[in-house]
Amino acid sequence: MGFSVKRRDFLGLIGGGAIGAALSPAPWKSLDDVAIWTQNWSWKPRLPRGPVEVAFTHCGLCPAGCGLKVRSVGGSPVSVHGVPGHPLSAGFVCALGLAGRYLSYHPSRIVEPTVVGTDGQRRGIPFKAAVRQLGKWLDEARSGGGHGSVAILDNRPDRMRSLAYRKWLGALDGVHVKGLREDAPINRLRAMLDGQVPELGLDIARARTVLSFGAPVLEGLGSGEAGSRLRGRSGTEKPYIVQIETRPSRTAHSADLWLRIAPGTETVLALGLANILVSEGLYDKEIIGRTALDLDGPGGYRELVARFSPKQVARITGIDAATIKKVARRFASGPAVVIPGVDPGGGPLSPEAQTAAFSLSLLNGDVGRPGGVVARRVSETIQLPGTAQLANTVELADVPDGSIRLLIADGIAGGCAMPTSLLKRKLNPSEGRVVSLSPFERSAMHEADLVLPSTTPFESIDETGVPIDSPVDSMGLTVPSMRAPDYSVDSLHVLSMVTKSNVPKITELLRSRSDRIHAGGRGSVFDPSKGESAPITEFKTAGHLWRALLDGGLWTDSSATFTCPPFRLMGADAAIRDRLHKVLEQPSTADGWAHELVLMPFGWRDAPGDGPLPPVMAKLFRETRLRLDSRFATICPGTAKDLGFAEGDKASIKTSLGSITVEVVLDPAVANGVVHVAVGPSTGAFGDATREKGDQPLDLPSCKNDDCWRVIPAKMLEVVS
Amino acid sequence: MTKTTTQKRYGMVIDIDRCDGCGACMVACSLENNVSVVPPEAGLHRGLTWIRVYSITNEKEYPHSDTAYLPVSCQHCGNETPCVGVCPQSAVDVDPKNGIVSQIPERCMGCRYCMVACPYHARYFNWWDPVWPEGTEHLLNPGVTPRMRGVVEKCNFCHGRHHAAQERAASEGRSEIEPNEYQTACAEACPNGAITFGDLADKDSEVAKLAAGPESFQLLKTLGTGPKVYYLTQRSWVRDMAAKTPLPLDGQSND
Amino acid sequence: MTRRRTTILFFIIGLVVAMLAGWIAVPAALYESIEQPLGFSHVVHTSDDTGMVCDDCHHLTSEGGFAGIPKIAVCEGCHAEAIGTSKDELRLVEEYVKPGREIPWLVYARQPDNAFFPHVRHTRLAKIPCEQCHGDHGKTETLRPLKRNRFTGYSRDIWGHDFSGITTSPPNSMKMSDCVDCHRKRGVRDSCLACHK
Amino acid sequence: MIEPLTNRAPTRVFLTWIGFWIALFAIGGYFGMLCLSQGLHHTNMNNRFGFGIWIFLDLTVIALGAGAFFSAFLLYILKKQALKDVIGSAVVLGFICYSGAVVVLAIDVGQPLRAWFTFWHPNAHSMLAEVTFCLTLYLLVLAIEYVPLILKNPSLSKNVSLLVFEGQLHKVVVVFAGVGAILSFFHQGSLGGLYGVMNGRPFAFREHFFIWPSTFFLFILSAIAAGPSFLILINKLASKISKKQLVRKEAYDFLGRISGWLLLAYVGLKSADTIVWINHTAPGSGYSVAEFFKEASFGTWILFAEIVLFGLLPALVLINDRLRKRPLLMIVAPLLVCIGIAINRYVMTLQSQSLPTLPFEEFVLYTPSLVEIGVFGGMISYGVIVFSLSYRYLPLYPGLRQKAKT
Repeated sequence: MGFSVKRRDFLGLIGGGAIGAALSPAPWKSLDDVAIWTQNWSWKPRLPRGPVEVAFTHCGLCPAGCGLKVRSVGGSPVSVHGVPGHPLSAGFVCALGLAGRYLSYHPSRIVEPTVVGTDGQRRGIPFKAAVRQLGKWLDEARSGGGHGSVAILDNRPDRMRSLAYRKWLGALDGVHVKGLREDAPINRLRAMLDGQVPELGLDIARARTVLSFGAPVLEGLGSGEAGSRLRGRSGTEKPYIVQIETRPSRTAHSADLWLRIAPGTETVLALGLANILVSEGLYDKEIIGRTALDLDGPGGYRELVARFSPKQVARITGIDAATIKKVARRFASGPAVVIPGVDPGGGPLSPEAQTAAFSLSLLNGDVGRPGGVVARRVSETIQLPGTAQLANTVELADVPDGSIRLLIADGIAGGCAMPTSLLKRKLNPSEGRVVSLSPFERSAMHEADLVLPSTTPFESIDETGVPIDSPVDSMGLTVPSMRAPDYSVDSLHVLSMVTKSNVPKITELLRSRSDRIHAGGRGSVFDPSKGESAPITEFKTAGHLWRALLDGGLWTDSSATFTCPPFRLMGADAAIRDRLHKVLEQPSTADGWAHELVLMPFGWRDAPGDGPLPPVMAKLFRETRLRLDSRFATICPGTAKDLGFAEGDKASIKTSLGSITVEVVLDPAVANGVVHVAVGPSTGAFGDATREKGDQPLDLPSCKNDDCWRVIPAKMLEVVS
Repeated sequence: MTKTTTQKRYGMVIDIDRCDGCGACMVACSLENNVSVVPPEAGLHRGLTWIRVYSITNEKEYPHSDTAYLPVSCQHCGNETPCVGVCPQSAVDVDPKNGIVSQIPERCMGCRYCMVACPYHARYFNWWDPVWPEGTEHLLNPGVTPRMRGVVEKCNFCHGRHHAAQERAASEGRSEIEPNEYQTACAEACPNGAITFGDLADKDSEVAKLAAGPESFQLLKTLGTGPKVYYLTQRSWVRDMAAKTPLPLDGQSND
Repeated sequence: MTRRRTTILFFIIGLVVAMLAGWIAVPAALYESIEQPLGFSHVVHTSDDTGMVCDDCHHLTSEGGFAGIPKIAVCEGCHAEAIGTSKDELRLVEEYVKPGREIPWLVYARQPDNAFFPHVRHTRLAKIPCEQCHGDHGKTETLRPLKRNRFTGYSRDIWGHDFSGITTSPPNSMKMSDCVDCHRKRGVRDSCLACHK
Repeated sequence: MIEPLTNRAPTRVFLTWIGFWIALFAIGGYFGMLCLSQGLHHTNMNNRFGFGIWIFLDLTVIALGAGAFFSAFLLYILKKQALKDVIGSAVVLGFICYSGAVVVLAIDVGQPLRAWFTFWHPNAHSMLAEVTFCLTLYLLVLAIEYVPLILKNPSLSKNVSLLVFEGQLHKVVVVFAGVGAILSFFHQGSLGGLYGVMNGRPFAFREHFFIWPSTFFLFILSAIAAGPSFLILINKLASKISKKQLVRKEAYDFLGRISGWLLLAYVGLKSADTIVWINHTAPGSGYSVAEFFKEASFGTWILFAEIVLFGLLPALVLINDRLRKRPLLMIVAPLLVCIGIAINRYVMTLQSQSLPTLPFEEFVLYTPSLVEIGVFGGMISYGVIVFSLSYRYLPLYPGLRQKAKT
């Protein structure tokens, strides 16, 4: 009996319970709550709450220095926009600028000072210890070597901060070394001019023709304002863009004329164009005859270019004679700008190529005329406290090999990547040390002996510098839009601690420049909140101007006139002149190393070769393959067939220095016998720039002969997995 | 009490010949809409790209080689919208006032039927929990809620910006927004001005004029889904490839 | 026949226990009660001798958004030094005003991230009084503790204090269905995205 | 304690058999938990393949499970007594197929905890909503039809009141058969409708009759054609394993004949539909069928296999009284039928997604991940377990039961 009764009663209890529960809201409410829980469970990110504050600043990620409108909630920037009407950026912001604020939280951010110990292992040390270590090395360097044994590598050498560096170095008999920048070649042009020459700017926007030797003119080179004109978006007449580049770059894609030049033959093409200008007399004989110091006579320019007949040039460069003639005539038909481009990953052209290119500007009478090369007024230099002379500023190329014993790298990104080997060469082989003041582990710097974490451009106040194309001087500030983390340090602060000398604070420096500008009483100031400019005279006190700059304002100088002084079409440097004359001699394959194709590294203008990539950009390029990073190599189907490769194959690219492993990608637009590999951040993870040694194409090239690594002899081998 | 609102038809015109494939639109879009940074193993087909730039080439060698870039987002179909009818729990709808096709992640149960039904492959599924680098949550756009794992998401013409514009207008006592008050992030970010966004119903708007122009075409017009995203090009090979030209009824393939 | 009766008895026991649990135990267990960080009286602040009105603290931002609960700076306007000697008054000055810390107020009407509620559209365009949704919160002497759903984190004001949640509407509940009802009444036809972000 | 019916396998044998399947089930369960707790990235589905093998196999399983409602319909409504033998197994099979499919679906969707929204905020136009409603309701019906079987267990049936209860159920079983038939009719159809309505997917889109695309009717027809064949297979399999004659020849013969004729009708309509699709529907939306089959992995051979090899052929066998007498053919033909249906569901589900609609999108192939296979393996083993238990403890086969009594 008991059994079945129990069972029945139990069933009764269950039944009653079920009905009772169903008659109460509990089960239905929990069903609802469960659904709501899935909509806001704890691991779904919470949105920032609170009112939105709007502020204006400038972007410090590259020298273009675009104006930014920053919307913040609770002190963190939640969105970034362009500033319409901005004199330099004209409302433009590149993808990097939009996403740049995320860099502050990049996985490769350095969060404590690290030093490489005797065992070769990198370990964290306290800030004080790091400074002591730096001080020790400084003393060693100075006792060990003479002039230039201490150097600061500065990617934006025209800032007030740089001035403080030079003062500091002056006391130590050191040198201020310019990092690689897109405007570096201009100094080549200045060297071709005779006598005292002011700062020069390329007036791209007003040119009739832009002759770009591989410069990313349509990918954000220079100011956004010029960019919008080059893209024909400003209503003004759009310059005719001739892109001379081997790689099917984005600029090549949208240029009016793309000349796919044979690798490394830019010098020949430039001289070929000169040949036509000279032979057809497409230049102002009267003026040039007067100002050109080396046009005629034995070994003169005329004699040089005579050897570069269109037929000859066509054979070497792979561009047919008719096109060369057409380009030359177009070029001569009005103000033109020649840009010997510095590729963010491929680096600069050879010195002789740069010279040959600029000789066209001089021949065309573009130096000193609007739409050509114009001069900037330089607001007179500010006197800094201290008796020491300012150390002079030199290009890295001009630094004697092995001379530097202590190299301090300023953290700011220059936008261009450099081969580790190039840097190494300049260091003293036995005790050359590198100290990096950087927010991130940078590709070229990832072997620094000592690293001090500095701030990102969004966290610290600084100057943006003047864009390559700006015809006038300007001052815009990167006003912090996020708090600098406690572990980050300011370079000037570090320097003052090391030498116990008083190095002025960055704000003091900037303020003093602002005051000097106010005293000068020249130019006008743009107010981003109003979107209009006012003459500087409207600012009663220096304080008003400073306030305006801190509110994201931009000061622009009035333009100066400048008449071209006498010049040398082949430059003052005998060595370069000599090379120009030897161009046509068959170039020996580097180190006599037999190769079957050439490796041409390149970089993306708005994904700097020397910095990390915001995770969101890395993600998108990864998921769409719109941009390929250093894990991919692009070759044309023909070459692939000859070498026995197919799309997606794994291949190893070997140069005389080492090899990298890549995945093969086919593109019919790529030239025969050429392989393109991107330099810089890998999109593989969150956009990390630190890579294993020998994994970056830039760890491969040797820079023994000159400072050019655009064209590297290479082999492509199958990877046996 | 109810206001009579003017009927809008928001749409977009994308000039393929102006696009150089820089990807700024994608970046701006992802930032504006808090699109998750998906784990790297996502590969080409498991990511989240509300607007995706395709690159197509004419497969010719230099100097005849040519590449075109096509940014493709949700086409906001105006006719028999394929994704709306299929959703079992009304997580997708078309705004009667402005024709924007919505996708409500909190309502979606992640059956992915709408993805299968969409001919433009413009819908994306959250295969992972959303990820951002540590500490970046407070950099997110407060106007758009992040999606959770297991739901579908897609372009909604930056509706967060539409909200913001409405709020601003309301604070000035207006119930309607001015055309210049509402722009999508991609249109704003494009350095080449290749993307034009606006109200197609307003005949004087630039977008309407461009869409009516001779060079404009729609993707997969023959499906009759009436996309509100138009494309422009002067290059015939691009048009032949991108626009699915109607086939003769004898069923001959045209490729 | 005793069998049958015992069974029925058991049935009723089950029924009653389950219903008690569903109507009383579950609601009690589901919500946790959290005290506000400070005492606050709307009545005192809006009384004639202060001469303050709602907008003085709860205003709109430049972009039209609702600023919500005022920041500590607003309090500092009057409370830079302690007014009176009440315990809360002193805590306000010492713990929040002086160090410039924000008061971690708990919001009764906090909607989830995916809800977009433009206050300005409702108050300025539709002319809906705050009280219609927030009730007479502005006339309260003290701040009641926040009842928070342990599971979803929602304030109980959203679901409403009637646990069955069937009949309620603002100000007694602020569910989506309540918004929808009001919109229907006013003939506002909208898509999901009109109120969801 | 519930003890097995007489003349069942010794406990040790049974335990080893069931143990194996439980292990398999556990693996599937683990994989399922992975997907539920971490997300569907454990599968190989992607944005181009929103539906994977899970949906394909669910559809197949549901089609094969149609035997349940159809035989119930034939037996209780049309009074085809020949089916008395198989009705028990049919109900159990149906229950297994449907409950299994529902569980896998719960893992397949990204947010199962919200699946009930479909009932609370349904979209009346959505075929999937229709499927969900009918599927869940019919599962309920199957459960109710299953209960009397359970109650027939000897040790349970000792309990008088439960027996009474069971008797009551039996009286209304006719009603349930009717309801079940209608529900199944609709969800089988709307499963086909899923694809036919996709106006954005020319490969799947079909002509409409009233509000229903042709696939709606084709799926119903193919399902009721395949159901009986599946019944034949399973019962023959069960007989093989248990080495007992469980079902009388007449039942098999009847099922075979039904299956055959229905399949023949299906093949006819399917062919007609395909011709219309090739010449009118697809070109109408700007695609030529040639494009659909230009990829090697999905050639026209698949069309031939589906309609002729696994359709017409077995149909002709099954409608032929002489051939139906041949035991081997009575296994091969039903097998072909089931495979044919599987192919059809495969084509509609996976091939339709593999083909890009955007001309510049690539053709994508997808291979299921171990997790996906594992989960489905778990479902199969769940089926085997339930069927074995039912076979061991419940009188699935009235014929057998009488034998046992004597």
